[in-house]
Amino acid sequence: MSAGELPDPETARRWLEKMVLIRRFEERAGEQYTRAKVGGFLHLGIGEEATIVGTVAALRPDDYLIGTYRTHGHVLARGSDPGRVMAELFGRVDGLCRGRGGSMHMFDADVRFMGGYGIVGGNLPIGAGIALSSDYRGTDEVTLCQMGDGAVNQGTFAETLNLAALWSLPIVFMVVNNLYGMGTAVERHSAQPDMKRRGESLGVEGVECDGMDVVDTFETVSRAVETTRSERRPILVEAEAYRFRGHSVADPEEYRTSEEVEEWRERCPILLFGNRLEEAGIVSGADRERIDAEAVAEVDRALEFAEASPEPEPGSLHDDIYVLGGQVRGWYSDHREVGRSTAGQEAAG
Amino acid sequence: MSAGELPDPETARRWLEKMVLIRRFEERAGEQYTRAKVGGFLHLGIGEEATIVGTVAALRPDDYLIGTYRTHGHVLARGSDPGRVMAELFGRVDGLCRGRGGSMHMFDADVRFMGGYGIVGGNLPIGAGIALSSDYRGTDEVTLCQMGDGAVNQGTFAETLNLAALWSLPIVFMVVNNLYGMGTAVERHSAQPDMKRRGESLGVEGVECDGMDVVDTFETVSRAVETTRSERRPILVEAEAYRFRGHSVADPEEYRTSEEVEEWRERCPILLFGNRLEEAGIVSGADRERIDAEAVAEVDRALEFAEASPEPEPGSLHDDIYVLGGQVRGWYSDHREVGRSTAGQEAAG
Amino acid sequence: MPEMRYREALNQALAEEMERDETVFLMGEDIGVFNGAFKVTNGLLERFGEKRVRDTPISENSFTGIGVGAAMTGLRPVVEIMTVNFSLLALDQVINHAAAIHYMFGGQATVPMVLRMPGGAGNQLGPTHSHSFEAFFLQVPGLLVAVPSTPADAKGLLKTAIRDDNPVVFIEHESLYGRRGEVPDDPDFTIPFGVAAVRREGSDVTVVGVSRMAITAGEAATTLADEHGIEAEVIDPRTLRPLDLDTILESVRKTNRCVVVEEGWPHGGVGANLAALIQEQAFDWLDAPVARVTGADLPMPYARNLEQLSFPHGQDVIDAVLATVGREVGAP
Amino acid sequence: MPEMRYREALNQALAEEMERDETVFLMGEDIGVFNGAFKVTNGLLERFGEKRVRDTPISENSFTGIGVGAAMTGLRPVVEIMTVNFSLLALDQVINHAAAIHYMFGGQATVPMVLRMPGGAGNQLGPTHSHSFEAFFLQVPGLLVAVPSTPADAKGLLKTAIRDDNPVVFIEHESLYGRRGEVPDDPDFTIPFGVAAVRREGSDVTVVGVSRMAITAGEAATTLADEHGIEAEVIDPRTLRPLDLDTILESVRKTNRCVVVEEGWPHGGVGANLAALIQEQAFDWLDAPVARVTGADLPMPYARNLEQLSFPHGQDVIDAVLATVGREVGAP
Ligand SMILES: Cc1ncc(C[n+]2csc(CCOP(=O)(O)OP(=O)(O)O)c2C)c(N)n1
Ligand SMILES: Cc1ncc(C[n+]2csc(CCOP(=O)(O)OP(=O)(O)O)c2C)c(N)n1
Ligand SMILES: [Mg+2]
Ligand SMILES: [Mg+2]
Repeated sequence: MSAGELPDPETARRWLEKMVLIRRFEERAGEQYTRAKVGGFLHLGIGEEATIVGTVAALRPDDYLIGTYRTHGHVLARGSDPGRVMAELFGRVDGLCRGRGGSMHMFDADVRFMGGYGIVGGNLPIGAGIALSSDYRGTDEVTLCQMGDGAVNQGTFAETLNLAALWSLPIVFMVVNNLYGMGTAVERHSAQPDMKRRGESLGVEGVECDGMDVVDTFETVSRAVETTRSERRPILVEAEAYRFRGHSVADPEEYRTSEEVEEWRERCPILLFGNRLEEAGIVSGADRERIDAEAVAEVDRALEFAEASPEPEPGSLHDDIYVLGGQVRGWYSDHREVGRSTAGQEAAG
Repeated sequence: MSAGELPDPETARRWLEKMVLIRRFEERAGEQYTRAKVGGFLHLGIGEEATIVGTVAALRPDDYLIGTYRTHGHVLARGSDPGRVMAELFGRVDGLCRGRGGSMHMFDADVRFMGGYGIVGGNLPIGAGIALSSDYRGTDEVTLCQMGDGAVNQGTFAETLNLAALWSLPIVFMVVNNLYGMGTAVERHSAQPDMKRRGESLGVEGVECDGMDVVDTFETVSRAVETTRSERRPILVEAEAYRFRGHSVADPEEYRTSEEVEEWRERCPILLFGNRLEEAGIVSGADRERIDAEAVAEVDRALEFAEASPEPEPGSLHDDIYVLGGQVRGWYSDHREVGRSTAGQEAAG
Repeated sequence: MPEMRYREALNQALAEEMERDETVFLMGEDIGVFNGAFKVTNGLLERFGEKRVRDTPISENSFTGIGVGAAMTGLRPVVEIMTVNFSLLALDQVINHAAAIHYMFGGQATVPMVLRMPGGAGNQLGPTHSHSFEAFFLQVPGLLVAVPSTPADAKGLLKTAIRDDNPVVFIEHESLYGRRGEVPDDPDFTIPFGVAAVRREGSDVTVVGVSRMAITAGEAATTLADEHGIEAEVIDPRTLRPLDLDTILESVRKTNRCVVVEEGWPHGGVGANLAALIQEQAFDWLDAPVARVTGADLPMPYARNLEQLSFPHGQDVIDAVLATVGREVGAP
Repeated sequence: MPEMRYREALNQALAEEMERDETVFLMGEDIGVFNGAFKVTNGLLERFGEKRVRDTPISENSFTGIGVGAAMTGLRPVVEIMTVNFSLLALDQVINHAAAIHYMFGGQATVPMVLRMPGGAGNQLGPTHSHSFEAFFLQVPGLLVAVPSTPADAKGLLKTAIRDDNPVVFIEHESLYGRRGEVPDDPDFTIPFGVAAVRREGSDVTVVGVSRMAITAGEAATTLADEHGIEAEVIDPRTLRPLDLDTILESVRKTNRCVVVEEGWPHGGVGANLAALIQEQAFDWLDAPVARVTGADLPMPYARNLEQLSFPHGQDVIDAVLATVGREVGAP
């Protein structure tokens, strides 16, 4: 498949399906948030589906993916069960993290999704550490570390890129540049706003892709991943993108105009890719409706699953603060003698 | 004066005198350290005198200078009394900081030396804050923020350069690249070892000078300072330099060869500049000896002053932890009822 | 007296001090164009302009340090860290720099900076976003630490903090922003540091509540009086450095029993510090150990039911008071 | 049993565990070519090579985080932060990440990482370089905290730390590196966490000493016995999380008096935590308040005489014990 060309029809259809699933999932999550079924902060990936699906398609199953607080889509694209993702948003025991992490802290070891992280910039060194481990263990696994444009100004960005380059770590840093870090436009947070050049000072090559185009994203990330894999050097990929919704649900969006949002909505990655597939005769209008209906149905099932899942047992509150081993004893947890019962866990030995 | 040319004879002589003073001061400080008169860690500027004197000569009296834990030379060049600097090393009450800071934490408000800081990278944001204040107050003061090559890998480096560029702060970042951060060679700590390019990703122009040549350093830093002053943008200056002694006194120096040290010693900034002045007929051999003798005498006086200065009063231990104001009361300090007396200070009001 | 929300009281304090003193300026993430993550700085960019209300990149350690440098050279920065959770990134500038500079440089420099940040749990923000770090900051000599629990205190303490010549860590509570209360509009209204507020008088037990827990303690005290006939004296220390230990000790010498309520982790927490101080200085007046009601000893879980179990509620305070008051003197 | 220095015992522990387990590797500033700022890693680069002994740039937060990521995926990193003073730069990775990950991700990941770092005062390193942060770390659920005071403990606890599946903050003391002691050379020698060492038995007063202060307390106890006829029981907790509170309580129930000696700041310190716990759990056995001997409440000054005044010495412990033992029961 040459530059900009569509992949085989089956793959193309799968990408479309994944993007639609993410869109419908996120819409439903937002709706459940306004109904107070989902708590905390909720950051949706609506508008950024191509950056997610294109990227995940470029990874092997044994590659690692690590992201931010905006990663429902990533974990879904990676293959996690939508029901378990929704259950996590609901804070239920069948959630990916048993309800402990919530929207901002997804994790699914089974699909090598190594976590969503709530601290901007916090996932970068962890991603590099995972890449170090792959290298140390003599594998050819690659880590893809996703972040937003706002994260490049956190000290860990420069520190980690330098370390990754210095140690030849197999890691791709992916900056999803959606033009804003919360309400702050890129030119207002970065003196040099060309994100793909942010690794230059550290000798890290940067490349760019159209994050509204799943094909371009896939191709660019694939090249980056394979170069990293074979040449053992980190690469920075900037994906130009846009979030159609607010930073989190309940953002008054005073920092951008509705015209700007509308313009970008016209570049909707699902719409454009769907049109293209239809033009190429890969899907029909009816197919597209069916794909959408199936996504809605899958999200319905996810919602049902989440709603049916019980809350975590109060008695489980103190589980897994520590890995207990025979070699340790003493207190590990709450010592209070008064107030509500919070008897701590005790080591076996 | 055109590129590489000597300044007027009086200025040239003063530069030589300052460099010799710093050299002799540092040698004496090292000697006093081995006699246990000076404690803590002692980082000497021997070999780096041109980076210090050339830089300070480029600043106006109302410009600010801020540095690291290796700044005896800087504060001397800026005009602090050598006796008070030595007294600080001795931990005496007449020390610049009344013996509280020691070698790593010099400060002299009178000459706008805004501090030596023990935390690598810690002085960068503070320098930018000082520059912000100059700008905010509507002055044309410039801040020069000095650091080592090792500091560029601290997160604050990229963070602060970005902020300085974004906010058009009048600050010059000066990296004294002496090829090692402690025992780690530049190529072993920086994936992209060309220090002057470390601001590229952030849109900060970088320039370079020969830090073994006081004239080149002066010219380069002067240009940078004046550009920063008039154009309101930060500039990065890299000065290639070398420390002739260990990282701190008592460094076995296993990370470099004695041949390398010898080669660099041949580029001694004092020797070369002295030769040049002699060749230019600005100083004679006898002048050079006199300059040296005067420096030694001045250091002798500094030492006498330091030795004569009393230790800080034990009763002053709790002074100046806080600025006391009428608006606050309550404890500020040690509450212990037992043990040695450490009665805390109490607010007046 | 006008009534307003806690966030409005803070906004008013900022505006009044900026009006009063040209050297006061604000820095922080999304405080300007976005009007603040919690809207505390609402309208201030428009009113005071870009010079004095500065949106920053996400670079906590460095913009905090920029505050330190600006404060050393004549300005009075009020730096907002979006939430206490991110202050971990800035602790080097806070502890090794802001707190040390006045002392370390022999008194030559001062750091009149305020570091504002909200903390606390209860909004299902999960393990990285629900911290209470009062107990970190109170350890550090050189810092002052304020923990306002009412709109009036929020305003009065913030104005004092801005006028103070020391670095002040000013910890707000995310769950209090929407709370209303009467707030003096006199621009000279300030509340001194180091003066605790006795929220309710009582003779049976002293309950010290920190930040939001002062409210929780007050509510519990009402129930204790109504349902158990126990009169609790509720004290809000308002600042943890300086600490008005005298007022607390005086109360304990009267009630002989004490319960400390805080939201943070139990070990080495605010309550541990108070318990240690109280038993040291009022040992013979204590008829029961100083009890502590604290947040649970774990990374705060997201699930609503688990989170609710993990920070103190009124019933926990009531239980602790009953256990403390019910304890027989001399019985193990 | 061979005698060796504390630093050599640590070196031996590292070498043995690296020999034993391929997944153990080291990272830190100047630990390789420079052989370690305090020579703890002396010779290990030569012996184990660049893959397993990695010199890092000066990027504390990030190389700590790299340790976290490596630990989550099968390795056992031992990360050295050159001194505790610089750990302030890495606290986000330690607290928001290392400590939280196992819990936050529902048990799916573990972080078997050791974060080694020396602390303490006494070498005139001044305000930014003399911290004792035990009291910060012990607050944090998810972390384990070890504070060895002898060469044997240094070795045995470090081996346990490396084998443990939790993140361990391992705090060494700069002034102990040169101290000698007997150290078992059995490669299976380990010391379990959560087991305090009773260094000296005694019936008059319990003295708990943390890190180097266990040594200071032991010396003071000898003088107390020789010159004052007072028999102090000296306890070194060895780990602060888990804490062997049982051993301490048992001793206090015997002696009825307790003094805690630590080097850090007084407010919210290790001693505050212990005092709070002891008065809570052994209230009726206490004949005097739990006393604390701590570092002074200030940024550590450089001048030798001032510095010596600012951290505890034997005489301070003796004075505190005499005051505690001399206190009449029931007297204010
Ligand atoms: C260290 C830290 N500082 C601040 C925040 C609050 N915050 C959450 S998301 C965000 C903006 C991040 O923007 P960007 O990196 O562009 O990602 P996007 O949200 O656009 O996907 C901020 C400031 C945080 N979570 N962590
Ligand atoms: C944050 C921090 N980490 C580590 C250290 C220990 N340390 C002191 S100096 C130094 C090397 C700095 O090298 P460089 O910046 O090149 O300056 P130079 O000493 O060569 O002048 C290190 C690692 C420190 N002081 N601060
Ligand atoms: Mg963004
Ligand atoms: Mg260097």
